[in-house]
Amino acid sequence: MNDPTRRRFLFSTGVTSVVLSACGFLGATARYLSPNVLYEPPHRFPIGSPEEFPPGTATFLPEHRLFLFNNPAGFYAISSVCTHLGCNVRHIVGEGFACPCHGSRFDENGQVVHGPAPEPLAWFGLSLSPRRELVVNTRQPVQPEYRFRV
Amino acid sequence: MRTPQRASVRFHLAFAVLGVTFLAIFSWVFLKEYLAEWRTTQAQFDQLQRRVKDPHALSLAAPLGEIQQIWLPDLNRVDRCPTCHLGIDDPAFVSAPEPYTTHPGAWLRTHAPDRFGCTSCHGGQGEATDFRNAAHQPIPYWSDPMRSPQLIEANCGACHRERRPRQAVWLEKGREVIANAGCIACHDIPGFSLEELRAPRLESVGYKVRPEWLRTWLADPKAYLAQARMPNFRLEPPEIDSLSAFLLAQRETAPLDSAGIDWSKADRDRGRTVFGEARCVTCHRLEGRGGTMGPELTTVGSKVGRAWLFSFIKDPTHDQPGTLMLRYRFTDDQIRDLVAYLTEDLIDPGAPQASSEVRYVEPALIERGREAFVRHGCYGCHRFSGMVDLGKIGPSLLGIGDRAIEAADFRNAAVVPSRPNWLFLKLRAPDTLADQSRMPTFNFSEPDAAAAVVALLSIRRADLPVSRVTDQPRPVRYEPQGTFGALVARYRCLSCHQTRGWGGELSTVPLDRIGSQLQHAYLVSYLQLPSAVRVSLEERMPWFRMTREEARTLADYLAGVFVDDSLERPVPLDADAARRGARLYQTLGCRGCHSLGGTGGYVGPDLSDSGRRLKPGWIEAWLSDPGRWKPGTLQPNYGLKPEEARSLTAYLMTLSTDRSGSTP
Amino acid sequence: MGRTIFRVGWPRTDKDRAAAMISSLVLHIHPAKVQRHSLRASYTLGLGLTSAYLFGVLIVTGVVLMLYYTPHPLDAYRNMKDLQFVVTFGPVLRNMHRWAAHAMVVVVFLHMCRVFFTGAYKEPRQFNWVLGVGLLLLTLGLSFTGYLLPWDQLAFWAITVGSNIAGYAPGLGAEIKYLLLGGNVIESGALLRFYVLHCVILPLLAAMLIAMHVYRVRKDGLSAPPAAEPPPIEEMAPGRFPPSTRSYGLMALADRPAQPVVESEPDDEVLTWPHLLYREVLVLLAVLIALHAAALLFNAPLEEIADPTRTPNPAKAPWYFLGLQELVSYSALIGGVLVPTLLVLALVLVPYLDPVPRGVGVWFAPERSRANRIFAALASAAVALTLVGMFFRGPNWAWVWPWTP
Amino acid sequence: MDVFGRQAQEEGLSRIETDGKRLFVHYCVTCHGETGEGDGQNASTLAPAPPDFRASLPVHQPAYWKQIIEAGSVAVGRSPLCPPWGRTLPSDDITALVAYLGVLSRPAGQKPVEPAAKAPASP
Repeated sequence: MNDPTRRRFLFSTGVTSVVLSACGFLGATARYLSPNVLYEPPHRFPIGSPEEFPPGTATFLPEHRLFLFNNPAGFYAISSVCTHLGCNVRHIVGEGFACPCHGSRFDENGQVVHGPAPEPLAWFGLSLSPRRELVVNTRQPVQPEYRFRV
Repeated sequence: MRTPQRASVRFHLAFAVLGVTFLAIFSWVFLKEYLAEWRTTQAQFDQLQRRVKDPHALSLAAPLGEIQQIWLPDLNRVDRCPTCHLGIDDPAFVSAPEPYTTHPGAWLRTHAPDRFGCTSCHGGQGEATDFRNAAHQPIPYWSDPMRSPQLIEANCGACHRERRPRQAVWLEKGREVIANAGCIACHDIPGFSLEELRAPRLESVGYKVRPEWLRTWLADPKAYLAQARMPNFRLEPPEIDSLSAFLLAQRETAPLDSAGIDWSKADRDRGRTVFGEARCVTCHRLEGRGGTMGPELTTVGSKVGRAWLFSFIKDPTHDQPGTLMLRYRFTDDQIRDLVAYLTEDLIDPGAPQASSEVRYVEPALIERGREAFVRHGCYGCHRFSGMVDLGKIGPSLLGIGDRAIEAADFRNAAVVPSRPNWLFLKLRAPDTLADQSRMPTFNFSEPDAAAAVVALLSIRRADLPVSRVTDQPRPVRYEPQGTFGALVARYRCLSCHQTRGWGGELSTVPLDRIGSQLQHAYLVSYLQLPSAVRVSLEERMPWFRMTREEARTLADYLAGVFVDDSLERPVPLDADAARRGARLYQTLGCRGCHSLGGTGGYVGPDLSDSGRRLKPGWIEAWLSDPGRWKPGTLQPNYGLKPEEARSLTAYLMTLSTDRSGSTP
Repeated sequence: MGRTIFRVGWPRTDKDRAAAMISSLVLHIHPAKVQRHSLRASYTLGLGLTSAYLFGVLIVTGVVLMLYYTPHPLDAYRNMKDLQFVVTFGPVLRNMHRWAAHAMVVVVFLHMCRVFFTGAYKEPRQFNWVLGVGLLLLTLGLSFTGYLLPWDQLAFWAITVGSNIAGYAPGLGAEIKYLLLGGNVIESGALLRFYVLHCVILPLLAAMLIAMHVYRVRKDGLSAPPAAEPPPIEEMAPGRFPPSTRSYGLMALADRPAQPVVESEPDDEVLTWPHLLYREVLVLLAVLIALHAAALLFNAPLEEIADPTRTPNPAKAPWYFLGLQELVSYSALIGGVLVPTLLVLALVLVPYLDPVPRGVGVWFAPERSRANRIFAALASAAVALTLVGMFFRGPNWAWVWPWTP
Repeated sequence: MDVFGRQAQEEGLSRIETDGKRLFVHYCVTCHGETGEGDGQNASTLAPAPPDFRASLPVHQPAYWKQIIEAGSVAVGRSPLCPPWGRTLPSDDITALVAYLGVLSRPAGQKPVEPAAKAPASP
């Protein structure tokens, strides 16, 4: 191998390694930035025993940002987060939900009536823990027909 | 001459080598991350769960490949133990090896991991994600390693503050040891109060004890009495001299006058009879038998003076206002005989003889004695007028469970410098840890000291949120007033009986609803002359020799106030039902524990006289659910139907030792 | 592509190389040509460059570490545990930041020694030496303020000791300590102040000083042996900048396009591109490799959570202040105040007090052997005191042998 | 030397067996005796007398013991003298008692088996 070839080979080896390492560095940085554990409320959380929510009531749970309804057919939970820009909607008995920020209106089932909201309010799945507490799972979206019976 | 302006091959070579090295070392960073211990542990678990579970259950299983974390903001804990202990809550893994196995016992049912985490009970470093750093074994720089099985109850005690936590035997025993040893006299200890402390007042001790006894006692209380509660202060002879001089000079309240007593007429045998009839052994030990509420009397004659003892039995509160001792209604002659028996028969032949000559005691010696008294914190236990607000002599034990222990704290280098070891040695032999320890030697047995260590370790520095703590309300002091109150005070009912959670624990019968349990006439006669309902019990109610009026007063009050309305209901008592009840009595095997007319077991009370003793409403309620009225009772719940309970009640109400068959 | 980056395309001729140096903002911190002598590894040892790289590494790792850090006593320690146990690549980054910080203290100190022993601080570089002293102090300050952030026992007590040493400063010592801690005790206020100092104020100052330092190197030229020294200042006309012989204008090359530039030049000068740049890349790689190796092999210490009620025995300041702590242990006033103040003052004044103008660009020039001897004595005294504090002081600050357990 | 650890060893009983022992001492010894020989204080008054566990326990299975504890000795066709505890004690306590009976039925000196290791897999 003559001098220039050798030089080129060595140089490109070095450059390749450095470029690969740089790519690795970018990848590692991206991985580093994505957290592995979260210090935030879990997606499944108990909200209390069913007796705390008497039949025919709608309870707003501000710390979980959801409404819990108990009607004759069973329990159901509707998110209070407006699908437009994330404000908390208000519940108006008999009318549905109204968002104070940009005037979106939803019916009792969280379906959009009018306003800028692009999607209906989310419904969450419910279950009963071994300690007989209602458990909400925000990662379990359900249809508006959903009712949970204890 | 172009070459100098080009980099030479040497540089290209260096560049290539350095570049490749860098790539290699950078790959090592990745390798290290993706070969982390918890990842391989999870991979092995994945293999395991594929064998153990069916595909459906598998799809519901926890996702692998990520760190599992329990975050408990109120406890300031982050536990990542489930990252490796993956089967802990799943019974399918009961036979799996560590770390995948199921948690033994039913503990997780009451202590759900998502609410309590793991380190709350077990200790260890919850943040860690590998075996070593999780502090399964002690590691440097983590002061709270995982608790060994012997110590884990200490962590129960951090939340369970009640004196007798369920299912934590060592903790319960340890708390009892701490309470009984009177640690609270010198240390502030959360959960313990000075009211539990019992020690005689010493303002008039100069009248009470014999000088030669006092010296022996001060030198080593256990030498006089193995059960002595007072610890050994390791006093030097000069201190014993000055302390006894100081104590013997304490003569505030003179004993009641016994000058008119003709001691030559004293009859020790009659005294012994009085001693037996009054059931003194319920509280006082004699030759290894009897209760422990009062001091042992085996050699009391070598300890106290005759005049003082006469006065004390006549009126115990005369110089000991808070004593648990009751005031019998003895005649002076009875007391004389009793005192003669106690002081002449119950002596220690080996005790040093009384030195009769009266010696002059320098005031300076007495003053030095007072200083020693204060220096050793004697006032902590022996409440002493003029010595209030001196403070506790020892440090507060708040946070003792977190106290850092350095190797330098141990003089014996062979001992592992751990917190439990330090506490254990401190309790067993305080003088072996530090030169100048003022803590006295308690001579705790090794199991007692170990239990106390568990209880002490449960006292942590950072307090838990109220919602996490379980406790029992401290009983409120109950002091009845009026005639009834005076009688309760005189006969010290609450030294043994409890009501509203207040009172002694010697008696198994709480007074809360006694008026609804027992018939009035029976109460009156029982108070006047108590007869044993449970023959197997050594500790029986004493014979107070109270008058009929006193007994009536007490019974009236008990029947009127200490009642439970739910028990005051009529039970139909017809003969048919009684016959059915008699059959039930046989088929249920009641005779195994209760005796009737002299036959049967003696675990439970004798039922021969229940028709005159008990109220039917109570019998029925008791039989229906004994545990409700008395947790931990040996009477099992037979699950009787209401009709059966009524039949048995009817039958029991027919039982009477009085042949005439009269009912009140 | 190359043209858009270097304005002259990928440089293939010497002229292009020189033009690239001059027309690129980034590369402009270098002259187009440098003396061969200045490039010798045995002359500079690459120490200034290494400290600059370490500073860069510290900035990069420090910024990403900030994403997982809350400057509050309740959280800071747990953040460290998270970095140690759950953040992907967290341990490596934390270790690298730690070791780079320590290495920077060492390298900056060695750089100062090199500059002194080669007489490189002499005219016209006197002021750059002063900037360098400032950078040394800033390096110590950066390391010291970062020491508290993990909020463990090591950090807490090192800072306790360190800030109390600061309290001995004459006149305003107590006030300095009060301002530094934002109070009288090391608590959340102190942690926040150290955090802001460590992440904002001191790095900004350091970056500014480094810019000035490098700019002056660029303008004054790299130091060189006497043969290439500029004419004495007296010969220059008043009001004119001192002529720079190390820094080439493009005109110097462009004037003579017909002739090969090389042949007309002194033999001891080479083009910055590739000779200097290539060496700089190699040093960078070496520094990175060393840091990664250190970070992979040795974990940054993390002790128990800070506990103000429990003092470790002995409580030691960060290692680079142990010499100072050793002095303070003899006398608070002389050791803690007088000696360090005089030392810093002497360091600042060195270039202005130096009576011998010669001896530049050569290691241990014989004509300045006395100055070298004095400096060597002081530097080794500082090192020796630090080593004593590190290894020969046990519980109760008693003398121990490092090999006895 | 671990002075504390040395003292706190509790007769080599597992946690559940310790619980069982506590319950046995509280509820059972008056008739069955400390070692289960049937020599408790109250035993002399019983006819038929309580059995000697050393002989009777090894013959039967834990499920049988559990049945007797829960429903009384009548449940297996014997005298009614051993009462039913099923409504008094929670099932965890009865499990613990059964575990302690396992200790009593072991020949003396045999090492206790950890519960995790002896329980069969239940897929």
